[in-house]
Amino acid sequence: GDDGDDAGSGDDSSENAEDADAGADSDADDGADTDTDDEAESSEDADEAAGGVSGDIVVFGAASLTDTFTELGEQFEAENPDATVTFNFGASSALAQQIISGAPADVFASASPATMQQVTDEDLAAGEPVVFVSNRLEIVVPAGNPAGITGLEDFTNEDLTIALCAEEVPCGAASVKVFEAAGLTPAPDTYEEDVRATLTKVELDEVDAALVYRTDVIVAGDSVEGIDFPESGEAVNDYPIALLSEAPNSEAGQAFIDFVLSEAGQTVLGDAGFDLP
Amino acid sequence: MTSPEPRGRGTGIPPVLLVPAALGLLFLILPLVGLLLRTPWADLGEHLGRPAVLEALRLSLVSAVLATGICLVLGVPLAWVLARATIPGIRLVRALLTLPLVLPPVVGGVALLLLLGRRGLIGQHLYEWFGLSLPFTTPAVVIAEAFVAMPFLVIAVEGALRGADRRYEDAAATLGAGRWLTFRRVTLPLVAPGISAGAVLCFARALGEFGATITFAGNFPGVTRTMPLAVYLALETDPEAAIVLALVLLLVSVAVLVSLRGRWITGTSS
Amino acid sequence: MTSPEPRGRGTGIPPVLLVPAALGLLFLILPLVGLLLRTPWADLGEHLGRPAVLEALRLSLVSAVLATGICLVLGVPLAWVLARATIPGIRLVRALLTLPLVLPPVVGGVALLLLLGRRGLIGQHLYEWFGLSLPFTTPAVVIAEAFVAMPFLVIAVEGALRGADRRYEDAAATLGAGRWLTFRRVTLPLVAPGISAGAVLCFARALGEFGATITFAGNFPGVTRTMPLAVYLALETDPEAAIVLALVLLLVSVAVLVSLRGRWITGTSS
Amino acid sequence: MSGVQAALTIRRGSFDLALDLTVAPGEIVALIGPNGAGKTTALHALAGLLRLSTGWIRIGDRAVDDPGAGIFVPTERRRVGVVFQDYLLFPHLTALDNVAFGLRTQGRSRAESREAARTWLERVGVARHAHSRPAELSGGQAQRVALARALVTHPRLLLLDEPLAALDAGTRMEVRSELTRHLRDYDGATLLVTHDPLDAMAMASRIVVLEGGRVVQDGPPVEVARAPRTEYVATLVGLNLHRGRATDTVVQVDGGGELHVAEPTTGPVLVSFPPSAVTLHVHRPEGSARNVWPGRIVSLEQQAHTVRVQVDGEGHPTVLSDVTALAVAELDLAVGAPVWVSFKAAETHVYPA
Amino acid sequence: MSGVQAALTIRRGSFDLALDLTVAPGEIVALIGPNGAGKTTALHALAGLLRLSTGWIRIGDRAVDDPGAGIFVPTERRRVGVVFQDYLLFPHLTALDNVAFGLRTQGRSRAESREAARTWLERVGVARHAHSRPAELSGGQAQRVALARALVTHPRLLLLDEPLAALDAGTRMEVRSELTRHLRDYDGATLLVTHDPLDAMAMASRIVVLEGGRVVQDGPPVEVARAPRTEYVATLVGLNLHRGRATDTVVQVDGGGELHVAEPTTGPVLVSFPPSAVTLHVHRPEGSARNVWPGRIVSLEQQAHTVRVQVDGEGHPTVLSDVTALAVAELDLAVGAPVWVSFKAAETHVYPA
Ligand SMILES: Nc1ncnc2c1ncn2[C@@H]1O[C@H](COP(=O)(O)OP(=O)(O)OP(=O)(O)O)[C@@H](O)[C@H]1O
Ligand SMILES: Nc1ncnc2c1ncn2[C@@H]1O[C@H](COP(=O)(O)OP(=O)(O)OP(=O)(O)O)[C@@H](O)[C@H]1O
Ligand code: MOO
Ligand SMILES: [Mg+2]
Ligand SMILES: [Mg+2]
Repeated sequence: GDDGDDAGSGDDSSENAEDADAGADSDADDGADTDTDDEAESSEDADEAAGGVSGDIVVFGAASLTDTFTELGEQFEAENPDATVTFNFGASSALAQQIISGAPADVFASASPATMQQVTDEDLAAGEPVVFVSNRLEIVVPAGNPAGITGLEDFTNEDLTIALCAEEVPCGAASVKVFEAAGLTPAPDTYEEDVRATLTKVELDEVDAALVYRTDVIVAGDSVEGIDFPESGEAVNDYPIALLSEAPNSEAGQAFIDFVLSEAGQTVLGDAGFDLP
Repeated sequence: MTSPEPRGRGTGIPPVLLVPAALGLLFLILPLVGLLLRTPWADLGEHLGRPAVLEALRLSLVSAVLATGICLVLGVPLAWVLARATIPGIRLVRALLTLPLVLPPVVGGVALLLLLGRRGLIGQHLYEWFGLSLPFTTPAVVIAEAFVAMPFLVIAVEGALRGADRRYEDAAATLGAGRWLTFRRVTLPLVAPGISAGAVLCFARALGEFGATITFAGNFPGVTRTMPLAVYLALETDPEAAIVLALVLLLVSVAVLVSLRGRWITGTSS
Repeated sequence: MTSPEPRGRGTGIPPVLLVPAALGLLFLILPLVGLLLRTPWADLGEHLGRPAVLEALRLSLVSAVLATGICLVLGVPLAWVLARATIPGIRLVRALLTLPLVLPPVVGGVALLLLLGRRGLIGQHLYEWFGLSLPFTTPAVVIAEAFVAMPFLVIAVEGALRGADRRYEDAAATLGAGRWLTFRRVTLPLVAPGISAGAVLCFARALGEFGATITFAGNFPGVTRTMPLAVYLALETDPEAAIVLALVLLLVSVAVLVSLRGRWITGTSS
Repeated sequence: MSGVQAALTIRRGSFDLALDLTVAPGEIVALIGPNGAGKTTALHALAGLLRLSTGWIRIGDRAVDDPGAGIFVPTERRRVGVVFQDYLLFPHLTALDNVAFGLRTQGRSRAESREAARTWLERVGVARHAHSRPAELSGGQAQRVALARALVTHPRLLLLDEPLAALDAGTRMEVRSELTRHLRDYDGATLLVTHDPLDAMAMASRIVVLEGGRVVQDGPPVEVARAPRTEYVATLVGLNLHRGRATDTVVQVDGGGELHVAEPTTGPVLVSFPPSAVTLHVHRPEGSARNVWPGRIVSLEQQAHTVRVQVDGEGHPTVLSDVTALAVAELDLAVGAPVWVSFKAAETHVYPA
Repeated sequence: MSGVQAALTIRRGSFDLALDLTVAPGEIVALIGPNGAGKTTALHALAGLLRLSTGWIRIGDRAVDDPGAGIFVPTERRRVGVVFQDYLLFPHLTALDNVAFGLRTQGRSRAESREAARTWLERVGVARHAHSRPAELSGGQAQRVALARALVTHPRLLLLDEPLAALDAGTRMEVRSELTRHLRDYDGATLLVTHDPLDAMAMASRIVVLEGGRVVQDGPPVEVARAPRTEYVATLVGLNLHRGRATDTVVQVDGGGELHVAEPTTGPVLVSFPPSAVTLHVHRPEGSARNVWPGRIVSLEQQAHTVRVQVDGEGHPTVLSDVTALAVAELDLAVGAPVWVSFKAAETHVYPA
């Protein structure tokens, strides 16, 4: 996971972020009419510019993006009345597997650079993936913090019931890094399959503490409490997005990516608790 | 032939067995009760009315029914062969059939992609020759469900066929009925309770199928997003909504099963 | 009574049925072949030798066997009651039993947590009074598997019981056998093929169980990480390794089933 | 008094059974009657496999079924033994274990039970098949195993539904004797359902005839054989039977015609006479026989040593006559041929209807 | 020539059957024999439900089973009709639909099939139960439905395994006549397995006796009834039978003792005589009867109109004697009592063994 993380973001993300900003500005101000100005560079048909992009856009998105991307999709469709965005939400790994098997997708937004790597390794991404958000870990405890958790040190307490994400999934990989950075050896009772399962355990008060993403703590609402900790900055998980090389509607797909990177898009993501690149 | 109808012996259930039976029932029912207690009932109506939910429900029912249909058409003959064939190695074949049960459904979905995907063993030819791409379509949902659910049908029906008295088939043959006719008119009705049990298993499993479906068919609203997928997604954002959706799924399936089984069992029970 | 042994009619399989039977077989087997072709065989030995894999395998087998045992003990009596009881509403109960089949396993796991978790309906008392906490323990794995797998057993056995000739039970009663003895010595042997089919379904389903297990029991190596959990997690990072692990699971289950079914069926088939 | 007393009333769809029955300890009662008369139904009720609609059953001083009083003792505690009409041998057990089953339920050891079972299999002549499954037995072998299975537990009430029906003639005689002998030593009550008059005559001390769910005759075998009260019983015991109204020695037969009898009576009567007493002639016979009339042959049936000829009397009663094969040839008897029948008034038996 | 010709050889475990059989078209052959003789086995082989080990079967000019030639025609194409020993009525169909089944397989319409089925149910007397399921029929009713089901399709070879066994005496006679009449019009071959000598005698034109898988006698009923060749057949037809060696009119009986016969012969012979010809006496009888010896009563068995007494001759042959109930009372006959038996040489029938 480490190599992927580092390799993924870097230059690409900043480069593209500028790109996106440009697009986002015009979007926000002038609405649909002008939003395709930039697209026109990559697309030959100037006459299409008038009504914005059109057709079906198929976006494969990590399940953790369900809420935010659904909202982004609605906004995008409002700005491009001729376009329809269809999402296929699932575990990033399953989505990667589907894309490799020839799924007719335009855009892939993964929850980890490693899964994106599986796609790029097969030369299925058009251009370099762009990191559009990142997510950081937070300690999560049941409402009222019955076990009195204060920081990462409590995770070494054998008497507490602790849940962590499995190392194989992104939030688990991040957890490992966090504990390395803190020089602690955690004593978990379970390695959960994904963030969602981890959170469920906390929501139901089955565990005393867990590490999840900040976005998830926000989604969970009042049933849990989040506790920030200093080492969280050591393991930021990047979400890359990419246009696919076999995209049936690559022009519109690119438009959607641009929209995600636009200010409007970034606002929605930021409100959900994501760190913006 | 005479079977005493108003049975003197009541149901013949040994009282000792009532205790484990009751425990078994509680074991299966109580978790659902736990679920019911946590349900935000007020939201039920609202969720039920949402077009997306109705769409998922319709898709779930349609695809589970189709999958069950496919399983019946392919699975009953297969069960028959397994129950009757005396060729060596049949035992291995029988064990192979249980594999899709053991296979984690997600892996099953991957296997289906490897077979029928656009780059799959068979899928690539379907795509090249007919431009046909199965994954991410409603037929893919049906295929995924059928793949996962068929072994249930096959094994249940095979058990029933083994228990059936083959001499009735002999009797049918002496009346001039070929194998096919005998199969349709004698064997099938005789094992109807077993087939009905198998079909119920199959239907229920298809209705609840998640892993293979999301992997092989994807999760597109209106096309491949069945109720279990909707429940999964809701779980990501709003666990209470997920529980409500799961309950909707349960209610509908109880309704379907009560009505179906009622009909199947009448007239075939001895 | 006389049943012709060296049957003149062969297996009695109508040739028309061989086509769908073959299709059904292919449908179930081909995806596995797809999987096999993608398997990095060279790694198989290595994976098989890894202690973590062996541990998960052992845990899977032990918990699936225990779950099947629980299902047999509770499920066979329950099937009996369902097949025999004539109380009104039994049809509804029968439909309720299929719910754990329909319930997405993850939701089933949540339901189990709501019931048996530390704050659950029953779990809170277990915790307060006995300091007992089920989740994240091996018993929780067994419970999750049993919850998901029991309906298969119950429905299959119920089908077999319905198909059985009850007059043999009458005959046993006239010989002084009470209900319990009749159950053990007459009914059970008569429906043995059905029970064996049900147990196979149940065992296989328990062996492959993923969603409810990870949700209710969690995932800790050596305690609750069964093979399907290991497979799923491997899928996240290394799909090829996942396929190898899945194959290991399949091979073991085929081996178990071939040997078990062989034994069960000998002596009970008619 | 122990034994069995019962007043059975059972409704099954359009059929209903009303049967008062008493079987003393040690007594063997044969229940006979046409198909569908309710014999198996009665037997199932006594065994507790079928509940009474109304009425009661007492087995040995103890009420075992009495819907009015809310009493119902289940089959397994009635201590009855049953041989079922279609055997119902447990298909998963060998013949030996089928027979041992009832002993095992009494808690006897496996070895002891098998020993006793083997003895019984020997008695009924199928010891050779002790280790066969029911599917490997012939019909008669299966029935003998069923017989042994019911007898081995020494039940207080033994219920036999056609126990000898599938046995071949030789075995039948043997098993019949063996059964009679065993039942003679046996202090329980026995109810035997059979279609075979010989079985009923040979084994039972009393015969109860059931028709359409009602008792039509009840008496010792000799009495039933001599004075059948219905056509069914007459056929069973091989007699001609006619119902009519007597005035001295002449009986006006209900179906038409008249019969001359020896004993003078008046009122409604039954007249019976054996087919062997009826002679057939090609021409009108001269002689002392007072019953003489012409008729036409309706049917001829070969029997072991005679041919049974049915003659339609055309205004006179229809009669059966047993003649030798020689007579058939000499008189050139054939269906449709005209013949004269004659029999002596002294051969008839008259009794009140 | 059509009809059926067969040379059957079948092994089943320790049992083996070897039977050469020919049934001409229109002929009715009765196959009789003790339980386990192989009757059902033979019948299943002819029906194609069991393959031959060796041998061959021809039905109407066509080989249907010949392992040597690799020929095997499956049951459904043999055009046979079978009445099974335990009926095997389809439990899920009504009586009417059970009977209509065979016609439906021939592609006839449902209405037409039901019509024909109803006619047949009427013939066998169970039209009233047309809409009952097998479970709701009495044993006899079920068997009559099975009979109708086999007959309705007019098969070329009709195989009947104990078709009348569960029928009551009245119906039995009726169904027997009806069956005989139907079979007379029927140009196919009929093989009838039965234990009832009356059925065999009345319906068959030839009787084949099977014992232990081998034919022991084969001939017309009258011949079999007059000259039984084995004890089984003798019991069946109700005759005393002894095997011995003749020198003129004296036969040294194999089991000991001698018999006086009327016809002079030499060599191994069989001697038969009817029980009714044997008289019992308390004291040594005077008179013309040449066969006279003392013995002891072994058993007494009530029959419809007589009592059958078995007398152990103590050095002389054991014989059966039929006496009237009156005689039993007058002579005070009981098991163990000493008696004298006597019968005339003229009553015996002697024929080569
Ligand atoms: N499936 C079988 N396996 C082994 N032996 C068998 C099987 N079926 C029958 N037999 C044996 O074959 C012999 C002949 O049986 P069959 O049923 O032909 O007798 P049957 O003449 O019809 O007797 P019954 O009059 O009692 O019906 C018997 O000894 C029986 O035990
Ligand atoms: N389960 C049932 N439901 C309805 N009617 C039934 C049922 N069982 C039997 N009957 C009817 O009850 C009547 C009596 O049947 P039963 O079996 O007692 O006759 P049976 O005297 O034993 O005749 P058989 O000599 O033919 O065996 C028959 O008319 C039969 O059709
Ligand atoms: O795509 Mo995920 O659900 O964060 O692994
Ligand atoms: Mg009966
Ligand atoms: Mg037989």
